[in-house]
Amino acid sequence: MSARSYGMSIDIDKCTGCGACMVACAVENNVPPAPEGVNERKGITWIRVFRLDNGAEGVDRKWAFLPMLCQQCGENTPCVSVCPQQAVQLDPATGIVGQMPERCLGCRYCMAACPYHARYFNWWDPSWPAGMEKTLNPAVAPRMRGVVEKCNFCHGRWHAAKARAAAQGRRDLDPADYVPACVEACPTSAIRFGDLNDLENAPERGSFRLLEKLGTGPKIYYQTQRDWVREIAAAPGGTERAHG
Amino acid sequence: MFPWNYGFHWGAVSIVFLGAFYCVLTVISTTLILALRRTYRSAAQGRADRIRWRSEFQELAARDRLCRHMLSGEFPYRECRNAFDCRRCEAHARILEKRRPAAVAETEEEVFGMAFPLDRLYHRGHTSVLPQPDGTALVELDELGRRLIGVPDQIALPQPGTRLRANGTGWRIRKREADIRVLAPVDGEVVDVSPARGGCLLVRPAEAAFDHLLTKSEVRPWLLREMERLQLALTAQGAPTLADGGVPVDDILASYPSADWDAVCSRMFLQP
Amino acid sequence: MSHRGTLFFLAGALIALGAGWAGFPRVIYRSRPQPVEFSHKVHAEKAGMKCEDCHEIRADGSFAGIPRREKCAGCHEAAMGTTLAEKQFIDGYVTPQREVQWSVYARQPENVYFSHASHVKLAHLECATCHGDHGTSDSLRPYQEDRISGYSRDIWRAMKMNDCVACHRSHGFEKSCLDCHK
Amino acid sequence: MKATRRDLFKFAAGGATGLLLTPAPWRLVTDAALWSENWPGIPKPVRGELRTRFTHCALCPAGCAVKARCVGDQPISLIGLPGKPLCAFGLMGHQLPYHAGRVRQADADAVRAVIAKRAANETVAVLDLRPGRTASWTYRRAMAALPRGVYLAARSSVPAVNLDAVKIILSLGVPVLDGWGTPSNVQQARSHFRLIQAEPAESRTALLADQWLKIRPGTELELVEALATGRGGAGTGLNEKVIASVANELVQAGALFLAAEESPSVLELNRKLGAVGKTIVAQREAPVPRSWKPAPVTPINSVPERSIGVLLIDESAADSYVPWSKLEGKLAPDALVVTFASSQAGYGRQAKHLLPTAVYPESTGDIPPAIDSPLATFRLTTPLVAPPRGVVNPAQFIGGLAAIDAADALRERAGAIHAAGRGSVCTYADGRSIPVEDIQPDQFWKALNDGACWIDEPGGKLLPPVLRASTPAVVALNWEKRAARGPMPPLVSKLYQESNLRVRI
Amino acid sequence: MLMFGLYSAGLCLVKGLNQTNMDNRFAFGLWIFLDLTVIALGAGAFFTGFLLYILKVKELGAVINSAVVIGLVCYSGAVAALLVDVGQPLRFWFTFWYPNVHSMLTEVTFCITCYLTVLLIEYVPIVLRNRRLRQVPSFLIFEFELHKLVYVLAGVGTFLSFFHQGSLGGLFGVLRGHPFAFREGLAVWPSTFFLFVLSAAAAGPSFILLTTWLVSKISNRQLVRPEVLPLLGRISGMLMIAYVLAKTVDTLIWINHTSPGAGVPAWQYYSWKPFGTWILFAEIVAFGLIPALVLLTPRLRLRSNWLVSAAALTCIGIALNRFVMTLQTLALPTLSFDPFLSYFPSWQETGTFLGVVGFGVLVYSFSFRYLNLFPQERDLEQPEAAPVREPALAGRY
Repeated sequence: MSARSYGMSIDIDKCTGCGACMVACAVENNVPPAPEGVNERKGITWIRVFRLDNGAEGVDRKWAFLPMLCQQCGENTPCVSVCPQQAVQLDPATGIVGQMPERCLGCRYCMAACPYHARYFNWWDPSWPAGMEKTLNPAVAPRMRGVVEKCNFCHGRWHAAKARAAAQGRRDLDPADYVPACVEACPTSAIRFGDLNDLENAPERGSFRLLEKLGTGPKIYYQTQRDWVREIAAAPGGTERAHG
Repeated sequence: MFPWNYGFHWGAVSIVFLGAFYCVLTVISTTLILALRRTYRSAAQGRADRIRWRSEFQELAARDRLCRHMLSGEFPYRECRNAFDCRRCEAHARILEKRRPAAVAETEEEVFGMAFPLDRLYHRGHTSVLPQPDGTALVELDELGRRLIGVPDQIALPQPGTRLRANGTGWRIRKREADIRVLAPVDGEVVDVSPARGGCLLVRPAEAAFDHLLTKSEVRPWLLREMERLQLALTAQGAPTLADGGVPVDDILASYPSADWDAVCSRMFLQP
Repeated sequence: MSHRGTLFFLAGALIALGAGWAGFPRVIYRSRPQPVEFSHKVHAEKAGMKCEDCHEIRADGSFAGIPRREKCAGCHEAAMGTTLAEKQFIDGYVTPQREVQWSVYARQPENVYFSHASHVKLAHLECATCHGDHGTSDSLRPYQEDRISGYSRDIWRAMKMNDCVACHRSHGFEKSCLDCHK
Repeated sequence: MKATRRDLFKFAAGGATGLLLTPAPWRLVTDAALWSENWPGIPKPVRGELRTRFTHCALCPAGCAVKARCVGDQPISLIGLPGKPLCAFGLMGHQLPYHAGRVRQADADAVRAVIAKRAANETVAVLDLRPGRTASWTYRRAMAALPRGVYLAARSSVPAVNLDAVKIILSLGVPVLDGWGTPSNVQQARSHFRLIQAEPAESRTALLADQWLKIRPGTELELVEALATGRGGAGTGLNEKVIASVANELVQAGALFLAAEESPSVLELNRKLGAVGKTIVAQREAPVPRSWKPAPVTPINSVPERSIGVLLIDESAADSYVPWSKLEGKLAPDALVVTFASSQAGYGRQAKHLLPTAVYPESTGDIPPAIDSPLATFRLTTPLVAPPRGVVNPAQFIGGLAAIDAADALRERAGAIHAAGRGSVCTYADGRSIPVEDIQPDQFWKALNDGACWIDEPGGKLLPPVLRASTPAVVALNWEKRAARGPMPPLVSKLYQESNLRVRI
Repeated sequence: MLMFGLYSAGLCLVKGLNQTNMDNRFAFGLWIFLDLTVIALGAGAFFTGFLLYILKVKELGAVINSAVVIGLVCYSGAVAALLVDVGQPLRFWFTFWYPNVHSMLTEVTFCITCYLTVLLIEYVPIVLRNRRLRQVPSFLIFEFELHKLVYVLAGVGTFLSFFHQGSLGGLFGVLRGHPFAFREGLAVWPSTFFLFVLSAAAAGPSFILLTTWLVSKISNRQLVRPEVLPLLGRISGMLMIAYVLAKTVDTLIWINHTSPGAGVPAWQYYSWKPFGTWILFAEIVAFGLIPALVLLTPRLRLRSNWLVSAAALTCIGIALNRFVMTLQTLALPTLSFDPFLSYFPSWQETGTFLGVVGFGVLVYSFSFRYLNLFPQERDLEQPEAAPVREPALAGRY
């Protein structure tokens, strides 16, 4: 099986910020609903849609929505090297940055290292309303309190796809079998997913990545036709307009 | 941590890192083991007493470590380097040669009304040694020592036959909170003991050389010095100073009920 | 005096050793019998069945695991043999339509992903490679689970992560944690 | 020999050393770490065979087709069909039954007895918050059968919007892009209509609209007047030029004009703009058995004050609601209000009795055609999960009051549809679409239950809707507004709490 | 205080870290910041040991015991806080069992653990010097023998400290994701590695100086010879000046090269109130250069209030530097659309740390009461009493 490098290309202009991806992700990956008193700073959303605006006031205020998930950095991945006990790993076969909750010590060094804030810590014990644990996805193990978790491109689905392939005696999986939940759920198909080595998935011209200059080689590509969006999204280091 | 642990990679970094780690561990553990082995050895050779005296001597305040020849004015300032064991002190030997025999052979010093017969030798830990004709020596507290302790609550004397070591423990005296180890003035074997006068031992000395002990003309300046120390110790305890020129009462302790006697005695009997 | 001391030392050491090696395993494992007497041997030999006849791999590659009641009832709707065990099984489960609460010896921790499909269909492993002679055992030994971690003792026997890793290493299939963890 | 303290020390030391040479301490350390993997309270997901089942989402009238991934019989995730996505709310639908605030128990029989007693000589009214269902028909039949039964529909008429014909939409606070129509339809149509959103709040639709008229709260109707007459509108806070240009634009494009609340002037304006009959058309309903004798739809306004003795409110599936203030006046002094709902959040606050109902995806029923579908449709929502014991089926309950057995109403209606022989049924499992006349009634019924949708054939002239100007202000609920009144799946915390993507209304 | 600390720590352990005000952005909070500070201040132990036993600076014998105790207190406290800080304390040993040798944190963990052991061993002789314990001959001898080997431990300690103090700096220097903290450096170590070593070495003596001064004020006893403290001051000052220079160079490189290289002009970091450029100034000049100069000026050094305040400034400066490295780094946004956040510790966090401090004070004061932390003290008792006059009657000749 040749080494793959899974990635996404996200069309910011298509995103309506409906949140379907966030929900689908939480459902797929057994992310528990927030207990009382959780805010956006302690919440767990493997994919999170950010609101950008062009800074203008009133009716000529323009908005854009930018889905943000683990960027699966391919080159000197910040979170991998810092983990003291090899709980984070860049899978050479898939290019997916994996997080191992059962190995994680919960030191949160990786979160400090991640420039995209795409890693989330289980501040609470995971808890579902009575009965709801029946709806959990058996392909993903629920995490325990005190560990870090993050997007891994719906690895449960990757397993399933491989198992299906294996059942048919194939080693390499059928791309149609492996689609992350957010991609599947996006109503406007703003998110495209695939092996970046394949031509049809190769990022289009004019697409950009976040904080490219850090040299972490993220594998999530963004497109937009709107200049102000590109301007903001591409610029590093919170600009004044990001207040609030 | 070990090559057989999951996730271990033979890499330069791993080898260097873990190598360093194990080196450190080895060094630390060897140090400990070494210390332990030496301890065991020393203990087996019964060097406890000597070591105790050595380390305790270091613990003494510099002021209490002065050389006897400084006391007797032969040096402006000199700290003893041999833990009060002049037998190995070449400076001491030299001086003895230089020294003129004392003009008048006094028979008894009297300091502050305390009798210090000069027919005997004095140890800085306030014991006196009176050589007997039969070659044994009578070891007992000197006047000041006795007065310090007064009537002891309890005396623990060594069994006859016990080997004493100079500056090692001679016998123990309990008085109120004070638990005093009286330093043995000479090496030797205990022949006979008696609890009288704060305890006295009859000792057959290992060697007849007593020149680490204070004699004759050294006694007075030493005692003056000791009185100073006593006074200092007492004032340190916030006790009223000795009445100037006053003669120490028989039981000094009794007259200073407030004083932390453990501290005073340990100071006077050369225990830190 | 000194060897008196050593005597005590040795005594302590011996008692501790005994407790640690002999007593501890008894304490740490909670043992419970399987609900139904079942003999793989009988099914394999008398009925001439193969493992996959009951433990099948579904079309989507997932593994069915221990067959459910219906499957057993397929043959044992009425008693086929004369054994007490079968009778009890039929009266206790088939007729009242109760599911059997088996305890799975080889149940891996929740965070482990194991695909029978890829091991059996692609790597062509024999069941015995991991499950040993379980398939030919005549009776079900009691299920032992660790009181603290709640994991089956058999994992520690032959299905530890190190065992998986050893094999994967030798075949060069050691890619990443997420290959086998979920 | 007697043991001294020293010996005890030796003994302990020996014990410690010995213990270190046994597996015990190491095993305990390991186990402690393993224990932290399955900490008490970390649930173990149920394993089992993965199956796929189809149904329709009953959360809003869009009634999107749902493909449910189930372990055994338990749905673990919902997803739309290719090209027919679900909204965020729909994706969480399968968690709705586990909402914390859900009411599960009530003594239905006692309530039934009380109602039956009073029904004899008092006015019984049913308020239907989702008209056009088979259940609605049951209510109407029941009310017709009762001596003094009144059927109140939340919305006097259900106009349909023909999005294909729309060139420009001016919406007064209608969440056009956010839970109003069928997501997929709106999505496709979006490319060819221009959206002007007049709304005080910075809603999602406002953000995504082509033009956003940020009007002052409560000045919607003033804006309507201004647009209709070309005068005034200063109160809205917009300047004349903007209003003029918008009005002009509307006139030119023959725009569709939507409002969150029905009101005469809105209809008037729509007529004036020529939207009525072109883009706003009458909602077509699927055929119903001839044998069904429905009571008329009574506009709430025309109900005499203090006349209703028993008011039954079906909140089990609500698309819109009538403000309580509008209802209060109609109730007799000692009126008995019974609401069918799954939580206290809605009319439960005012009602005397609350009869718990099944929630999607437990409930059985059909979904009226979506607001953006001019064609008649018939779609069942079949339960994916068994409803808890003790829940009441409103249709059967109310039917029962008039001795009408509504258990088979859906089946009967399906029969009627099949008998009419029009249209076709498209099944989701294989994505095929078969004309109705080509299949047998029970095949048809089975197909509908396995996840299929009957769609009337196009053709036929689009009739202008029957619009009564005398309806009270009825607030349309999109799923976001519903959050305020009904249960929401626990996971909405992702959208509202754990990110600031959305803000609660 | 200790009770309260234990209580809040217990809360954090039982209920989980939701008790704290840390969040996904502020993955590190008060604890890490203070741990870093405390460890930096505890560096006195290793550095004094190094000077005394390796470089044979005899005068420091006066404070070595106290230094060791301080070191012990600081490190054990820090480790305790860390154990509360991690999400899964039960898995602490994973770091040793499955170490990722590329992570600075691994290095820190290993070194600190080893060093803590070393400190403990160094602490043993000090304990055994207690008069009661000394009555047991084997203790006495062990202490004596161990003390003869202590220079080995001092050496090891120096080695370990050098690395973990450095790695603590490296911890942030390697954060490629945070251009504010990211630094290039030699081989695997970013420049912050060496800066931290230097600064810790500089702060250590200052802190010992402070504590010694404080203790002698509180117990109003003279503990060490008057020349010892200025000596400590001088050492601290020299290191400090070196540190300030290095820091300045490093900052310049970072502003002009590293940070722009990562696509962020350095001014941006300081455009967020309250973290203006003043913080840079404070770090380098106010709490760096100035105390260094004071400590290096013999005349000022000899004035105890100057000396002490300069030492205090130094310690504050180091604390400030640690604060900047931990909290400011995390507070600054990296993406254009994420906000600048601020963080205030919850009472549980504060409580836990107060507990640690309480523990420290307790251990130190106990050691001070029962052990001989300042060997010179005996020699420095109050003025000699007037020499005793011998009574006239005694003077016969």
